[in-house]
Amino acid sequence: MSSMSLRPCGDYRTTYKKDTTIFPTRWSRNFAILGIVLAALFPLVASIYHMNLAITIAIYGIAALGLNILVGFTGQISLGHAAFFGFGAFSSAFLNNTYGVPVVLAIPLAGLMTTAIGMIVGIPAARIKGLYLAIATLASQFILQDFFARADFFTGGSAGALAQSFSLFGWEAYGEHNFYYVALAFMVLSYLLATNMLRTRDGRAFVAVRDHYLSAEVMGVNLTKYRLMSFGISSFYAGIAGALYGHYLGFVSVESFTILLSIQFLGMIIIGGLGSVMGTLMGTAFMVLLPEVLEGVVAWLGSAGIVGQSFMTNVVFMKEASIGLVIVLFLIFEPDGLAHRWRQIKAYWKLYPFSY
Amino acid sequence: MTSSLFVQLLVNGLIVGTLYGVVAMSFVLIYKASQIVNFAQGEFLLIGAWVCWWIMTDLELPFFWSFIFTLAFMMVFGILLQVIVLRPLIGEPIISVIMVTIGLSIFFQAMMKWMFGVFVQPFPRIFETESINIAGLQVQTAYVMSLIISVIAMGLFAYFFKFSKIGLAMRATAFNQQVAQSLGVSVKQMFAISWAISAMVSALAGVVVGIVNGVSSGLSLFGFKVFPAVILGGLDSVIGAVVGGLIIGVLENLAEYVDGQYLHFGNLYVVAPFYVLIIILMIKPYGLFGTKNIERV
Amino acid sequence: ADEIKIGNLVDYTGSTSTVSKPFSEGKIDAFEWINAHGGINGKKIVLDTVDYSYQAPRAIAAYKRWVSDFGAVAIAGWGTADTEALVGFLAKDEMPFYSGSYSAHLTDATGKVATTKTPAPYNFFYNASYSDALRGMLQWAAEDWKKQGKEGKPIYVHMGDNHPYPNAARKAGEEYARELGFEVKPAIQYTLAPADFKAQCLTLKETDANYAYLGNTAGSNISLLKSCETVGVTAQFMANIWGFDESAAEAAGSAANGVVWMVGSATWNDDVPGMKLVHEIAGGGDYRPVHYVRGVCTAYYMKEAMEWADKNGGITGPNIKKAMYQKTDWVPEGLEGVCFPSTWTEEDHRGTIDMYVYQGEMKDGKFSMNRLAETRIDRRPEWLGW
Amino acid sequence: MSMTQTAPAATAAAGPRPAATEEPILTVNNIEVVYNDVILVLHGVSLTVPQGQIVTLLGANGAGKSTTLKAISGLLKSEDGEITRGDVTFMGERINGLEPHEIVKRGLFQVMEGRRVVEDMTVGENLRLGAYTRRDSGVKADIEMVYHYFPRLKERTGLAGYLSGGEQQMLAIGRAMMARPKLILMDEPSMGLSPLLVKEVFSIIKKINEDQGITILLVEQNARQALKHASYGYIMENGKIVLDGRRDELMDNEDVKEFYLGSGGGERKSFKSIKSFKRRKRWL
Amino acid sequence: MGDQTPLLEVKDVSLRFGGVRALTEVSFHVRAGELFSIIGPNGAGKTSMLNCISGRYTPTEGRILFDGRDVTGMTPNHRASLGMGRTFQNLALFAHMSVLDNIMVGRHHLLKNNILSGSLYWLTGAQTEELAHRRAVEDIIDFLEIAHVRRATAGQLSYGLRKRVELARAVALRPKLLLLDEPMAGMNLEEKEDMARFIIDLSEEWGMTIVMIEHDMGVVADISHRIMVLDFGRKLAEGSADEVLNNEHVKKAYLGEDDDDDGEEAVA
Ligand SMILES: Nc1ncnc2c1ncn2[C@@H]1O[C@H](COP(=O)(O)OP(=O)(O)OP(=O)(O)O)[C@@H](O)[C@H]1O
Ligand SMILES: Nc1ncnc2c1ncn2[C@@H]1O[C@H](COP(=O)(O)OP(=O)(O)OP(=O)(O)O)[C@@H](O)[C@H]1O
Ligand SMILES: CC(C)C[C@H](N)C(=O)O
Ligand SMILES: [Mg+2]
Ligand SMILES: [Mg+2]
Repeated sequence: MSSMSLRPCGDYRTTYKKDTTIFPTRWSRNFAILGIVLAALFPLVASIYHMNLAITIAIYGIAALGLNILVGFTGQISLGHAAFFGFGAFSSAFLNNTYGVPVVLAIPLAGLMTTAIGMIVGIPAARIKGLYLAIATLASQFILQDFFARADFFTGGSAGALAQSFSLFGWEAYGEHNFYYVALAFMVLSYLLATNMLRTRDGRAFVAVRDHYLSAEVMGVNLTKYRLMSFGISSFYAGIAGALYGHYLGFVSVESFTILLSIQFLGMIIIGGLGSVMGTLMGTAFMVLLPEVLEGVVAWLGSAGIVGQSFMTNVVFMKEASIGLVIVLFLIFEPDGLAHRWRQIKAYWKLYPFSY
Repeated sequence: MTSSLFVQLLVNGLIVGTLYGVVAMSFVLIYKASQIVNFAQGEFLLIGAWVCWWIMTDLELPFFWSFIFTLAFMMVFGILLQVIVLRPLIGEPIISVIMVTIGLSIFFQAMMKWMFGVFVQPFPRIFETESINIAGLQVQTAYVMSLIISVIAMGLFAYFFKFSKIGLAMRATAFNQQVAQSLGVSVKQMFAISWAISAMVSALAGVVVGIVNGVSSGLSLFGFKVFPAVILGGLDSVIGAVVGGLIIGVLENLAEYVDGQYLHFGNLYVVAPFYVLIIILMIKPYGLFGTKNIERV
Repeated sequence: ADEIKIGNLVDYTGSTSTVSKPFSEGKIDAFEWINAHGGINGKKIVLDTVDYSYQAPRAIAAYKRWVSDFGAVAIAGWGTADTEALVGFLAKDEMPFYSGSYSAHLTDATGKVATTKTPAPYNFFYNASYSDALRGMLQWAAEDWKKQGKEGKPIYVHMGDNHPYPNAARKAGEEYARELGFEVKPAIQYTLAPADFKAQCLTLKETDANYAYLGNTAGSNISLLKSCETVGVTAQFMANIWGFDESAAEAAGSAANGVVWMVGSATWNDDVPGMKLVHEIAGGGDYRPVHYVRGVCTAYYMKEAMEWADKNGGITGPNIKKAMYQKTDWVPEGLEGVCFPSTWTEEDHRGTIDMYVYQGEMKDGKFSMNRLAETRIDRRPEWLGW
Repeated sequence: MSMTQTAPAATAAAGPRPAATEEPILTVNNIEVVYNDVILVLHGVSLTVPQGQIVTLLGANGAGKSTTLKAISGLLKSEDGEITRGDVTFMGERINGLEPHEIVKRGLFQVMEGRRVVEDMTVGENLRLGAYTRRDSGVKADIEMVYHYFPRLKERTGLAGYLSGGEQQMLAIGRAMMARPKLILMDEPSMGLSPLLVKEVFSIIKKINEDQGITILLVEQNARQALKHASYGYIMENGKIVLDGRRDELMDNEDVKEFYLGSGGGERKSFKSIKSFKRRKRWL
Repeated sequence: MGDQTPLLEVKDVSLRFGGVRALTEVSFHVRAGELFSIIGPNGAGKTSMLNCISGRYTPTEGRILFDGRDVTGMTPNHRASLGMGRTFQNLALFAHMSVLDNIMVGRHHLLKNNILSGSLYWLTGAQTEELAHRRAVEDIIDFLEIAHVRRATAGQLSYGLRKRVELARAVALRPKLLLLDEPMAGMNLEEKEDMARFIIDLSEEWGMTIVMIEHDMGVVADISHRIMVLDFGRKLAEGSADEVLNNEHVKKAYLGEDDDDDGEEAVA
């Protein structure tokens, strides 16, 4: 799994405790801390636009993490993640609007409600496996979408629902500069919890189920329980993320939780690296930034007067095409995802200069 | 009156169902050889339709020849796609390859819009009689054509996989590429063949839908519509694909009947198949005809 | 600054591209023409066009960039999903937004109507709202029914997907239909994604509907019309403003025969004074579809609003908003007879409630469209916002 | 090329068996194999297999036997392994770098470690697959031949995946025979077989070698049996060949006796007696 | 071993797969502390029998008692938690996990922490628990001499090593009853000796009851207390090594008539 990789020569572990830390080396640990600190300072330099992207990455990152637990670690492909994401968004808005539950509480509660739904949707997983399960989840995607569109009392029907913005002790996290920290906090927390979960009993059980469920069962792992549980936990993260998304936009509409988003989530974890926690985040960033970067290129072409307004229309199609193209090329050259490449780079620098 | 409506819906279900069947088949073909579910299948339909449309309107060839050329083109297209894009991925995790097909679909979507524009384009008139009457229901002639062709195709494929050497080799490849190689099977060849055939089959579907509704990028959504059919029949069963297609087709229409006449829920015809899908899978986890994978230690 | 930054949201590559393309071309050409002819009191417009492929998150990202990095003063928007998602931000950021989504609830600027979720003080659009347009068409239908000397109650059915866009006008339509003495049968749903709709058509046939409203976008409507032609539906179809146009008619072929739909401005070949300008803007004589013309109108309302704002304290969101309220029966200069006279007020953003009813005709493969009527429903206060 | 592709099967089927000679059919020259660009597994392995003979390759677990075979048959690639040095010559032609199926076409067939039958096919279909590269018509007859060697297989009509371990092993060997190759690489064919069958399998291997003149490179753990039938043997430790020689030379080597034949210093010791005794490491 | 009540009792178990009769009315029992071997021709039903005991298959007829309880209908994971560990004939490791994690999975039913407490690693004592078990696992690793591959990915080990890791994983379960399916297959003499040593230690030092399937008569004869022979799913013989191995039927069905040095072979 992700945490074990080559260690620099001359770094010995003296206790099992040292041997089981999240970060294999002191460096990598400080690295992570530094990363968080930098992230916290980001708003000082970033524009609203960049922060909006950062927020999107953080929110999608949480959801994608959930999906990776389900797909990457337990080996159950899901094409319905967007529906859970949406369910979280609606639930939180619902709790807050109809029962006045403060947003701070509504978000985790929404997470729990989504967990329940996820478990129900996961029931088939007890019998159905592989791509059959994948399509079963696709089915639930459409069923839930339909539910969103008609359950007026809960979602406001096809017209959608409003969501109040996040507030804590009178501090209202409206606008990117504030909400950014909310999203960041939730993200860091989620990743920390997930990492821990994955290096303890149940995390191993998930991977065991993925790698060889028959022997996992003989080793004492209750298959049905864990198959369901991984649906539950993955929907929990999806729900939290969805809730955040809703309260960020202030408006929740069925239109934003289509199969396309489900597929994007899948793309994030595959490109990031299945079964890799950090990869998930990288993959998310990749998928969110790709269109923006290309948009930037187009804009530059336009502003630099390289192409005229009339030709712009062509560029637009090229841009859209290149989104697909980049994904394809990327996977051709890095089929195991960013995490894999990242590990190789690390390995290289760790051995450096002894890289014999 | 309503009883005749019922019959008409039933017939319609079967007719549309065969079309689902055809598309489902093109999924199965690729899956059987490589265990890949091709998310770009919808775009295959689209490309097939556009090409045929282009040959007919720009080169003004008669439909028959346009169709033949389209098939030829799609064959080449399938092979090239496999050689250029998918060959480097042989031996890589299946899921990555599936993701690649998703990337391809985004790519082709945009390309098609760029090359052929964003507007819906009608097919030139092809059959003297646009539609014929089956059991009181007017049915577009194009459907009848697809029905005939697909029935033939189905038979061929069934034979192909059970008895022909290549068919066996494909199944072996799907089971385990290393094993297949050790038996002297050229994995690359197998994939190329399956992609070529699959592209051709989807082109057929694409052309039919094109004739019926006109060609537009929306056509590619057929890809998704067909998943339930594929799974219902069993991912690796050609017969299953067609049966699954028919069932879904009929289901949709029955749902529409119940909904339109009594419930007035609205889009029951969209979701009903998915409910049924889940139920059936709970009873038969590998679909109706899918081979269940060996659980032996 | 003597540059005026405007964000322009378009969908050339997504699911609504068929209508977005002509509409956006209208906007873009108009702004280019304006620049070429003195701009806004001499100031040049910098138009930043972003294709978001009809994916709301990307629209939001674009919006954020316009607000912060780009410094836009107004935005020409597009679809339902993104417009709905942005309403809240617009109000907070005081950013005038001219959407292609004509949902009636966007016209309730102060949120005085119970059904309105959130006031949309900064949302504008040039056109009758989906609801008012439908009301207009129903009015026409009622007269049509009389004219044909049919007795008994005409039957009306709403058709469309269960999505915000097709649903926007459903309630308004059904209630007004009852008021006009229609018998209203349960709505029939068909997906925004084109498919084989014979099943729905058979259901429609079963209802013996006389008038059916098509709420979806063109692509899906074409399929429906074709399917219904095949199964022999006799109902009179009435398509929503984005649901039908010249190219759709071409595609639908004989099925387009007799279809009635709403048009929100004069059309290319109409002999009205303002059409000359439109032709110039289009830079040539070759035909442009109805959405194009409406795009031009939209751009021109923005133009004149900004001109006023410029003279009255500078081009800022609030000033542009104020500018929208200055005129009554407002027709942009040079577009006389092209755009409907429109009036926006602090509370009521129903610019216009009028539009033309056109009917398509297919004579041996040649399509032609004839104006049947100009609707004249009255601006009932209680109709504001839905 | 196509000539030589079709030729072998035909001749092997019909023509007279080529006499066992010292003429090498396969030579592996000082190859080095690396997995995932990092793990160096074979450091300079060389061996020659003479036409028409049985050569055996012995060695501890993880020594690199299977890797060697995969390197020869070209199956390394699909495991992220590659030959970084040296070359493999089959019938005078350099074959490293060739696609596996190309190599099979040239008449070199590997029976992989641990059965590897196509589980979701029947026994018959598996056998037919074995003959995939063949163009001649003898297939039906050969299927019968295989059934004749392994009657058990004929009774099993279900999917190969449900066969018992031993049954699968038989199928794997039968499948190799179906290809009528010039050279078969066998990776631990006797693994998991009952003593009776072990003898059978080895006699069959002998038979294949004698009747059909198929050369065999045999990787085995059952050194006694392997050496009994082989004419020449190699012994491998940690990716190197540490000892090789004629069958009888090896049989008499003290180390071989102790570590592979278990008859070090005369009569064999009981497994009970070895409980918790530590052995001296040897050869490196 | 004293003849107290048997730890495992199999009462005329039959198992059918459609037409195939994998087992027919097989009965036997294994006493606590015993090292019991099952031999027989390929396809005789040995693995099937093991599968019935460990719960992969449920017998078509007959009952299985473990530690005095009827476990016939019990799920495999339940049986594991009662103290049944096993290895597989065709390796069934968790290919993408490190050797360490593979073995840690064996501790599953002994560990208490769960999704919640696991996620809160430091606050809930999950850490201390994990470390304690990690220590136990390291002991097993040392015992089986696989310390050098501790961190390797299981799937990349050579066949023989994988077999060892599997054994380690089963032992980590701290089983009362250990089921081994051909532990020596694919090993050379030297490694068989090691393996034999481990098994004997497990039986004598760690006091585990062991049921072993093995084709190497040398090993079986030397280390097992009692042997049962299966043929075509039926019990052919049962008893001590020399009783069984000199039984005519067994010779015919299984060992094959001896000729020259093969006689020794059969027992080497
Ligand atoms: N795919 C792989 N990736 C990385 N290392 C591998 C791979 N396959 C084998 N190895 C390593 O190569 C070495 C030799 O493996 P190999 O399977 O050739 O040994 P072997 O002699 O066949 O052993 P056995 O008798 O147990 O089959 C082992 O140390 C193993 O860990
Ligand atoms: N799941 C199954 N479905 C169908 N048949 C099976 C199944 N499992 C085992 N069999 C059949 O039952 C018989 C006994 O198989 P089993 O694996 O128990 O034999 P075995 O004694 O272990 O042989 P070996 O020593 O070769 O492993 C075989 O003929 C096998 O084909
Ligand atoms: C053309 C679009 C404005 C139509 C509708 N508003 C939608 O976005 O779905
Ligand atoms: Mg090996
Ligand atoms: Mg067995």
